[in-house]
Parts: sequence; C-alpha cells; structure tokens
Amino acid sequence: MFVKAKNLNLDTPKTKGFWLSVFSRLARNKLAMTSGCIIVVLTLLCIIVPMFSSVAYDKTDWGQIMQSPSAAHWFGTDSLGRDLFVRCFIGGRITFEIAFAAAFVVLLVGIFYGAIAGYVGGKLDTIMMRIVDVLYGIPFLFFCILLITLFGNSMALSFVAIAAISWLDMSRIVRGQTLSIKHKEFVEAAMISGVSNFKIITRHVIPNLLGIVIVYAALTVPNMIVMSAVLSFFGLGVTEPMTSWGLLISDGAQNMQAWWLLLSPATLMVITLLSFAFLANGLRDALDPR
Amino acid sequence: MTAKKIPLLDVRNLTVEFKVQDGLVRAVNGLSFKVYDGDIIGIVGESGSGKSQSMLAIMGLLAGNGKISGSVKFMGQELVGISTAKLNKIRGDKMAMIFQDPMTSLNPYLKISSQMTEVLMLHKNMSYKDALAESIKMLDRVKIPDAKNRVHLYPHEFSGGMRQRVMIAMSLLTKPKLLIADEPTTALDVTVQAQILELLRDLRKEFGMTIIFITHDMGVVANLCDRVNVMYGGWLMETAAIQIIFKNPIHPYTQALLATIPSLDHDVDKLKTIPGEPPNLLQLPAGCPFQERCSQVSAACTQNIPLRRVENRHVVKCANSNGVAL
Amino acid sequence: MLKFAVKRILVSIPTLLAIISLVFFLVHITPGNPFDGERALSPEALKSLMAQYRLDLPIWQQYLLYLNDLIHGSFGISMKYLGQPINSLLFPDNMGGFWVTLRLSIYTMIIAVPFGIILGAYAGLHKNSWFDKLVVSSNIFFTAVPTMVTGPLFVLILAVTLQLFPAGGWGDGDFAHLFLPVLVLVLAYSPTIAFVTRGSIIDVLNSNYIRTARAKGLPTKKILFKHAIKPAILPVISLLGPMFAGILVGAVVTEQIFTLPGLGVLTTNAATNRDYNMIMAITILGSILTIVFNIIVDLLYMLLDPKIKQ
Amino acid sequence: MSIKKLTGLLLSLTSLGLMVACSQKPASDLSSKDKNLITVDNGDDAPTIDPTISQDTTSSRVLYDLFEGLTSFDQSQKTIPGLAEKWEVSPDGKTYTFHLRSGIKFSDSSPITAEDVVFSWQRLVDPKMASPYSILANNLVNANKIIAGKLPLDQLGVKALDAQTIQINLINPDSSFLQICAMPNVAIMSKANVTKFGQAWTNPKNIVTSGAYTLSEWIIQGHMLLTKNPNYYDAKSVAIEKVNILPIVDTNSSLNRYKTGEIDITHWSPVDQYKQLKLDYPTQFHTVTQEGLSYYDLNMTLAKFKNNPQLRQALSMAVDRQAIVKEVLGQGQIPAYSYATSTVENGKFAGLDYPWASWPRDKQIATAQELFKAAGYGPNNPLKLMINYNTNDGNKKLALAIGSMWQQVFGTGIQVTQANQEWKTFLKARNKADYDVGRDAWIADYNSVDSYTNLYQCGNLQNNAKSCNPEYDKLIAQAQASQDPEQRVKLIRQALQLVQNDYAIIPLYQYTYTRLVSPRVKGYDIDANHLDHVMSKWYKLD
Repeated sequence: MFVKAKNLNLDTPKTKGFWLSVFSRLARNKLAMTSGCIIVVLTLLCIIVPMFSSVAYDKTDWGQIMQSPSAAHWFGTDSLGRDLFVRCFIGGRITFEIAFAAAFVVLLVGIFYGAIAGYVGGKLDTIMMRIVDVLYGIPFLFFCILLITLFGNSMALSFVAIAAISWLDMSRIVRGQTLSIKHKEFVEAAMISGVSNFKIITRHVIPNLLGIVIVYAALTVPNMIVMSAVLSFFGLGVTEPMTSWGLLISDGAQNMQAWWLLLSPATLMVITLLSFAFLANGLRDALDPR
Repeated sequence: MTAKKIPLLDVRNLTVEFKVQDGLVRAVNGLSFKVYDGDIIGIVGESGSGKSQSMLAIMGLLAGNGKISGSVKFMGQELVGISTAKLNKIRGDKMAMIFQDPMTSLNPYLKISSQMTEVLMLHKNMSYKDALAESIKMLDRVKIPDAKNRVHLYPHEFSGGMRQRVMIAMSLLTKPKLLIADEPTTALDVTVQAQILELLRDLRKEFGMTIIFITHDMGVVANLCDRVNVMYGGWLMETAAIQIIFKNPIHPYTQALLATIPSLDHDVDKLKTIPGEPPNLLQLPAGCPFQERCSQVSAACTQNIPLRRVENRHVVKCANSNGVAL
Repeated sequence: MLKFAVKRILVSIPTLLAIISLVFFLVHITPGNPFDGERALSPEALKSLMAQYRLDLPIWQQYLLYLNDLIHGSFGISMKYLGQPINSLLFPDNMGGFWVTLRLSIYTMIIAVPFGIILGAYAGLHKNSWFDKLVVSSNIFFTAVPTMVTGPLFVLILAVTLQLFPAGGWGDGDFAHLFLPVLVLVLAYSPTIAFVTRGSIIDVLNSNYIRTARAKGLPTKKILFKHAIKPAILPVISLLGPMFAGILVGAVVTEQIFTLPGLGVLTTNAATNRDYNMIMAITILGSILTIVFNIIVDLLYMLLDPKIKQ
Repeated sequence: MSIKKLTGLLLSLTSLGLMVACSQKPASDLSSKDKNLITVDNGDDAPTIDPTISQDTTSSRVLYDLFEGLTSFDQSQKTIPGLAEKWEVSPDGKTYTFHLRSGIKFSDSSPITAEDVVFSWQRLVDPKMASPYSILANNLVNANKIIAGKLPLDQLGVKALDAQTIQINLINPDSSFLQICAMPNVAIMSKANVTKFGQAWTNPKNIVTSGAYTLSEWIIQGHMLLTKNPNYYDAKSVAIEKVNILPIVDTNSSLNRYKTGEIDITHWSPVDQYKQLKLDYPTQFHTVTQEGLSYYDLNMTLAKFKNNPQLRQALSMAVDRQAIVKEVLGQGQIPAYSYATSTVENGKFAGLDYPWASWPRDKQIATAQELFKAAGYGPNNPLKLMINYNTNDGNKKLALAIGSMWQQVFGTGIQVTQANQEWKTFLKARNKADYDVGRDAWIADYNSVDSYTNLYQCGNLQNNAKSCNPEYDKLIAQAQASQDPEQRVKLIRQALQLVQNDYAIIPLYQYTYTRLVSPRVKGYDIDANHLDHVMSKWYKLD
C-alpha cells in the first residue's frame, strides 16, 4: 500500500549550506532527536547484548521451557527453553539488517527507476510503468518459494525477495513526484543551461524528492519487517535457530497464554517504528521549511 | 484633502505576534493610522516590515498561531475579537482583499462562475441567474474578452494577468467600501502590471471605493496613491500625502528608501542601497528597529519613541524629528 | 470519459497477457510437482495423472492449451481439490471463495473509509490538538502491529474470555461471525486513510485559494464542503484504489486466523501444493482487480480534477 | 456535488454498512447447543471425497461417514460385518465369498447390489483413475497387470456370483484382507450414480452414499454438513441428525472455537500448550497413543552412510529418546527403539528393542562416542550433517533438539545444521535422495505390521532411506506366503531383528494424538482408538 503525499513545493535548489540548516532545524525538534537517540541506543543494544550475554541465543534448555520473566531470564524463555532476552536483541539485529538492506535496495532502485521514468516520459515512461504493472501481478508468496527452490535458502535471499516487491511502490511514488517537479522553474533553468539529463536528475530532481521518499520509507519499514516474518513462517529467509522480531511476534501471537512471548518483541518493534516515524516526520519538516 | 469626518478605517496600536518554536515573533508593533473614505493609501516597506501581516490581521486571515491586540474600527465597528460569523458579514461584502499570486489564489477545482456567483448569492442573496449576469458584466468591465463563455471555464484556462483581473472583478462584485490589495502586480510582468494599475484607477473612479495598496515598489505608489504609510520592522515610520513624502521626507528610512529609486534624468553608475540587513523579528532592538542602519542614529533612538505630528496628516515616528507628540 | 476507460482497458490487455505468460512459465519451472504427497505415487499412477492434467506435453503446448481454456472462460481443474473445476472453487454458487473475500472487503471499506475520512478531516482541522496526535500515533501503531497480532488478541479478549463473539468461522455471514474479522481489518486500514486525509486537509487549508474563500466571508461549512472537499479527497482516492485491491488479495492472515472460507487460504494452499491452475487463476483475478481499480481511480481523478481532462 | 448530497452520501454509506451487517439474523445457530447437531474439527479440507482416489486421513474421516465397505470396524478396531452380512473363507485362505445384507439401499433408495461392489473394486485398479491406493488391491488376482494397463478391468479377481453374493480371489492368503475391505478406498459406490455424473458425482447435489450419512453442503475451507442417510441399514442406531465438519488448519483458532463452545471435538492441539491444556481440561483433553512411528532417514545412497554402519549406530544411540519424549515434545509419546511399534497387532511385535535401549544414558553416550571415533570422525575430521524437515512447529523442535544432542555428545567432531523446507520442496528432496538426514514418519492404515515391514523393503516407494537388505526381503516374502499365523509372526520378528541392525533409519518415538472432546459428547471411546479411524455414527449427545 503506498501513500501519495501532496507534492511539497521545495523550490530552493540544494546547496552545501542547506544540509547544515536542515540539521540545525532537525536538532531543535525535540521529538525527532529523542527518537533518533532511541534508535541509536537500540542498535547498540542489538550489537552488544548478544555478544556479552552469558547465554547463547540458540542454547536450548529443556528444563526451562516456557518460563515467565524471572531473574535468570529477564524476558522469560520460549517453547525450546531459549532465553528471550538475548533472542530479542539478536532478532533486532536481523530485523535492522533486513529493514536497512531492503530499504536501501528499495530506495536505490525505486528512486532511479521512478525518476528516469518520470523525467524522460513519453514511450520509455509507459514501457517502464507497464513493466511495473506486470511485476505487481506476480503472486508474492509463490515468487519467494521459487527463489528459494532455485537459489537455495539464505538470509540475503529473503531481503532480495522483499525488496523486489517493495521497490515497485516506491518507483510509482517517485515517478509521480518527478512529473510535478519536472515543470518547476529551477529544473527548466538547468535544462536551458545545457546540464546533462543525468546530472539534472541526480542534482536537482532527486534531492527534491527526499521529503516524500523519507516519509514513504518510514511507512514501508514496518511492512518489510512483517513480510520477513511471513516468509520465515514458510521457511524462507531467517531460519531457525536464528530469529527476527517478526518471527518472535508471530510465535508469540500463536500462544497468547504465554504473554511474555509476545510482549517484549512487540514492544521493541513498536518503539522502534514509532521512533522511525517521528524521526521521519522531523526530517520531512526540516527539509520543507514552509 | 477631504473634510475631516469619522475615518472609514481607524487602526489604533495594532500589534500582531506569532508563537513560533524559537519564541515570539512580533510582526506588527503598535501600528496606528486612519483611512478616510475615498483615500488610496500605499503601504510601503521591505519584506518583513509587517505590511502584509497588518492587513491580514485586519481581515482576520492570520495563520493559526497569530495573536492580535489593539483596536481596528471599520466604519465605527470594532473588528478585533468579534466572532467569525459577524466578521463574515463584513468581509467579502463591505471590505474585500486581493492577493499577490494569481496562479494559486483561485480554486483550481471550481469554475470561475461558481466562485464569483457565490459571493453575490451569499452577501446580496441574489438568485444564481442574476448573480451570473452581474459577474459577466463585471468581467466585461475588467476587460476579460468573451466573458459570457469564459466565465464557465476553470482557472487553469486563464493566464496570470487574466486571473488577477478575475480576482479584481470578484472582489468588486459587492461594491465594497474598502479594497485591500496585497502586492497584486508583483507576480506579473511590467506591461500587465501597468494595465492592472490603470484598471484599478478607472474602477476607483467608477465605484469610488477606498483602496489600501501594499507594495515594495515606490514607482507604483507614486503612480496610483495619494497617501503613503512607510513601515519598517513592524513599526509605522512615517505617513503623509504623496507629494510631501516625495518632496520633504523627514524620517531617515523614508529618505533612504527614496534614494534607492533610479531617476530618469541623470544616469548613475551604481544603484544606491540601504546598508545592513532587514531586522530579525525575533531579536528586535529596544526602541527604533532602524537604528542599526540609520545614518542619523542617536542615543534617544533606543528609548520609547512617540508619534509626532509634523503637520496635519503628516506623522513621523523618529526620536530626532520635531513636531507635537500624540 | 468512456473513451478514456476503453482506451485504458485495451492498453491493459497486453499487460495482463504478459503477467499470465510470466507467471505461467515461473510456475512450471518451479521444482516440486503438484502430485507429490505423503504417500509416494507409483510411476504409472503419476504418469496417468500428469496426462490427465496435460503436464506431460511440452511446456509451450500446455501454454497454448491453457490460453485456449482461458478464452473460453475456464480456469481449468484444481490439482489439490482433485477433479474440482477452479471456477466453482473460486466462485461457488453458495457463500464461499471470492464472495466471502469480496463481502469482507466491502464491509471493511464501507466502515473504514468514512470512519478514516471523518477522523482524518477532524484531526486535520484541529492540527496539533490531542486528537490530532492520537490519529497520527494510532496510524504508526497499527502499521507497526500487524493483523497477525491484533487478530489473536481480539479473539482472546472478545471471544474466548468475554464470550461475546464466536472465535471464528463464517456462519451464514451473519453479524456475529463478521464482527471480529471486519474490526481487525478496519483497524488495520482506517488509520492510514485518516493519516492521508489529515495530511491532505492540512495542505489544502494552507493553500491560497482557501485564504481567498475566507476573505470572501464564506462560512466555514461552505469553505470545507465546497472548496476544500475536492482537492482534499484526491490523494485519498488514489490511496483507496490499490488499497481495496490489496484487501481482496491480501486478507490472507485475517482469513486464516478466523478460518474464513475466502481466497486467503486458497492462495496459501495453492502455493504450497503447487496447484498450478489455482495459482494462475488467483494471479489473473488479482491482476484484473488491480487494473480495474487503477482505472476507477484515474476516472475519478478525471471527474474531480479539471486540469487532467484528456 | 452540492454539500448536502456529499455529507448525506458519506453518512448513508456508513449507516448502510452497519445496517446490512446487523440485519443478518443470526443464521440457524451452528453452535453446538443444538441437540441434533455435532460440530467436529477435521484439521484441514478434504481434497476429494471420491473413495477411489482419496489418499489422506482428512478425506477418510469424511468417507467413513459417507460410505461403507463389505466389512466395517468397531471402536476397538475389531473387524465387524459391513454391507456384507456374513462371509466364508476357503481353506487355502485365497477365496472370500461375501453375502450382502438383504434389502440394503443407497441414499437415493436405489438397491445396493453385487454389481456395485464389483464396480467399486474395479474402479480402484482402473489405470485411468490412477488411484494412489491401488496397492490395497495388489494381492487380488490380475490386479497389478490391470493397473499396468495390460489387462481389461473385468479380469480382476472380483466376481458377482448373483445379485447378493461376491467372490474375491487372492494371489496369497492375507490375514488382514478383511481389514482392507473396511478401508474407504474400497467402500461401495453406486455404479449408476458415478457413471451418470462422471467427475462431478461428488457434488452435494449429485452424490449418492452407502454409509450412515449423506453430504448436503460443502463450502471449500468453510464447512461440510452431513445429514443422516435414512436408507442406511443400521439407521436406527445413528443418534445425531447432522454432523458439521470444519477444516481448521490453525490449531490456535481451533482451540479458541472449542473454548467458546462452537466446536465439540477438535482435531489436534497447539504443540506449546500441552501442559496448560492438561491442567485446564483434565477430563476433556485426551492423549491417545497412535499406531504410527516417527523416525529419521539416513540417506543410504551417500558414501558416508552407506558403508559405515558404526557411524549410523553411533548417531542412533546418541539420541536421548527419553528427553525428546518428556521435555522436547512432552505429549505422552512413547520412545521407540525398534522398527515396529510395540502395540501393533495387539503387541505381537513387542520386545524387539535394541539391546542398548535399557542402558543408562552415559553408557549409551560412551559407546556412541567409541563407535563415532571408530567410524573415522573426530575434531580433526568433523562430520557435517544437515537435518531436513518440513515447516511445522513439532518438526522444528525435534530437529533442533536432536541437532543439539549430537552436538553435545560428539562435540567439535560434528557440525549439525537444520533446514526448514517448504512442504513440496521437502518431498522432492526426500524422493530424490537429495539430503543427509531427513525427517520421516508413517501412520498405519490398518492394524497390521505390514504397514511397517513394507517401509524397509528394497525399492519400496516409501523407503526414503533407499536402504536394501535382500536377506530381509526374503524373510518377509516367506512370512506373507505362510498359512500358519504363529509361523508368520516368528518370521517377521526375525526379519525386523535383522533389518534393525542395519541402522538405516533412527526410530524416535511412537505417535500420540491429542484431542479435546466436549463433555456433552457420549459414546466416543477415544482412548482405545489407536488408528484414529472415527465414524460419526458412534457419537451420542446428552
């Protein structure tokens, strides 16, 4: 599902000083800054906790199955007696990896594909958009099973699958924006002064899209995490004994009696996503001084 | 000069403040002036001088975080603080406003006919048929070709100049007493600008409405207005008849402003500018906002400066000027 | 207007054909054949089954035969529900398959759309009020917490503990059985609608032509419902099109949690059982729906936005 | 659009939605309070209800209600007369003559005759039908040639002597043949009805049944409504008018709907909630040992396994079956130390456990480590093993548990990884012997040791380990040919003892199934039902 935000009239061309003023505006937005800090703290935790914790994330302990949170296991244990505290953070590491890697691919491919289609327009644009329509048609679940069976199962493959589906929305949003930015005066000015198409796209069109792109990226990150959970459910991508937040949450949802299975991963994920969203809002307001 | 009677618009000590992330921005600071029926007043000043915000405050169109204090009486009725419903009885009927950017001032999703007739049907409760006829007549008057058919078109089917004419026509449908024009010609190229000014002058002769014309272009003021208010940093620096301002300006800022106009009779190699930057409304200095850039600055400029009447309807706000303090 | 719609339909036929061909070949080169089961089949049995479903023919011949069936409006026979024609599985004469998912989506949209728009508009009008913050954070919350969690949560609270509603099943599509699935879907979709409406209302109210309308002394209700409604509703419409198609194909998780006989379970079973004909049928159905909804969105855009008149 | 119309539209839309949803009167309340309706969860949707081609337990559960064979079975799995009142067996045990009950009718009141019986058996071996269960008839005269398409159908060893009597000729005597006659795949169908409607004959509108119930409604993934068949010969003992069968895949949904009283009998229950359910529902929650064996295949085509019996034994001994049964799965399963369950054929094949089964755990580990070293593996030459399992919570726990057990016993000498594979991918890999260690299991079709002995014969389709021991095959063939039951049992026990020492598979545990049965359901003696073959006609509602 994509969000077609109204276009932001960012007329001022992008200069070095611009990013400094953006950052200063962002710094003043308390909510965005706290969210930024939360994300940094969480990322550090995800890196440090699994390293220094006494219990390995995959150590099964048959005597300690399904224990509610206790001194020994702060977040309790799961159906195989594994410590949830460690698994939440190793899961966080994987979830961040998937989210950032997939988001990076989506941003990279989606923006360029959309910008080129929007900017060049005409025949090329229709062809490129028809290709997007065709790719939309492929059933996602089946596509993943095919990928797995052809290339064997690996974590990298799961985010390729997710990215392969998510960049379609992004390219469509970016194309819409490029169409409206294309007519703005400063782009026409660049055209007249003989700047090469590629340079126009990279230096003028794309920087102006950042507002929308960031907002949209912030909205798709949760979808990607949930998609990776659905994939793991079918044995693709993140496989046992490794885990991810999506997997922990889907296990937790299976067994509501054991509330602690769901509580910790769900809270961690909601906190992360709220911080991402507020940070994105802060960034968007900073980018669009109006 | 017209005889002294109750002013059409009497603004006393108008102050407009905006609550912003980093503090309080005072866009208009203790503005007082009077407008009499039939005047064409030019309000002049650099950007950020408060000329637009003061008029928006009068019309009750301030942004959400704006706060108004002081008094604004229109035809004897106090406008500050009255309910939106009561204000709606006045604005659009007796008081009208046109804006700077014609490209975005008309609703792109509604036909011109619907946007014009709704004013007459609301304020003069005319039927749609009569309102349409009246609108077409007014469009002819503002020289829109083939008005009968074009009235049913959408805004994007008009050029910038045409759209400003439609805005003017729309604002004059109810024969308002006062028309506030917020830099209506700035966004237009020079030839169209002259036509619009010509049109305004003719319409004023025909309908006799009072006009407040906001601009930063002294040339436009000289061409159209008979009185001038000079604003700077939210203050009213000087107000006087057009001849006095151009011949014998008292306030140093007015003098500096006039010096920047390139004259036709002798050529100058370098245009004169006013040194320094417009004031930061967040950290206004105590006293006169122009003091950092003023060539005749003195110690008194930092104190509270009263309005002084130099002559009838010629008032100045400067520490070094003589005249009777009001 | 009609000319535009017809043109768009004609353009979409090659796209649809491209999708069918791409998915057809994708499906057939995927390892694992539909007839592998817990009990291994004897070679003869396998051979005759393959013949029955024409899988022993060369692939391009299968493709042509498949297209021929398609033109005659038949999706072929299911390979999981042996011998059952897919048309009767997807569009049964009683309440099941597509009709269930369609009805679920319609109920969800009927409630989620007005609910989302009204909440979004109200939040937009009262920017930065507590209500506005509530709408914004609820949008983030419900995009973060998937139906995979909200579903079982509601079942646990409302059905199992409070025994207010049945914990699942379709019954006769009556209110009791419908309430929880629709509630979960409405909560999943209406915050996004509200969030987009809020954003667009704020943008519109900041625009110059609304300032002109206020300068003309128009009452707030008239400004809202005559001047602001069209520009504000456009971004929402462009969101609703793909969203409705999304629900039709995407309510898999909800249908599984509430064991509803809709398209959801058929889709997952088709993929895991390599039911080629079913996968093709659901893909085609999904694509047609997406194309139809995109055309509807564009038509609505043309209707509302004079600038785009072709 | 004028303002009033737009707001009007928005409001009417919302109220329309609510009104439409509310106006639905709650339909005939399918919930379980109705005396004459029982709601049963069957775990999934039956892919087909055509007896000839059905191959899974889900379809057979429905077929036991809709159709009946020449013989049938009671709650203690004993064979009893079905549509045939009585039968005689020839002295050489190769010829069975069945006498149909008089006056029996199909659900459309057409008479059930010997011709229908012959038709049903012939349809099973018809190459055009390609039934996966045609092996049930491979002991009948000419059956295999007909399946291979070399002989016409009427050559099958099933003849109608007259309208009421049928004679079946076998190639070898088979003590469990009467049990085979009770299987759903050989249940009696109406020849007229099936030939008339062709493939659509199983549609509720067309179907004609010979069992206790008939099918009145079927919504795929929705529900299957069975109504009592008035023409059934034993109709008076069928207590409940309607049976509503639900295909609930998600065990949590099933449990929730049991708790709200919508379902009377669940199919299986969530793996992780076993202890909790035992506490909450002591009388309603049943754990029943099932006639089925769970085991791991070692891929015998791989060199590292084929010629290394010591490694295979070491791996089998290193598995702590007590821990698996008590802590890992903990659902009352029984550890398995032999190639057949101890309960099959009422315990005739018990006592065949490996000698080391009763050793203390550390002695087992010590021997396993010695064998492992003798097999040539250790820290400097580590053995890499991948366990393949298909996506399922129980399989996941088992694979991880056994993986960590091997890791703990053999230390750095072994590196175990697990591969969670999607169902069809898993089956393909297993059939193609493209794996190291593969999860496997077999549920007996009927109460006979043949279900297990077939698994280890050379070239058998179900022998996924691809193991082969000619000596074993010879002993099994002798046992099947022998007339004397004791001789047969002695030979089979000897054969099992022999093949077990090959250690081609690692037997793990005997299955149990767990099920919630509502207190209002009477007459269902679930704890004795090891084959989990259930007929709705047994149920009674108080």
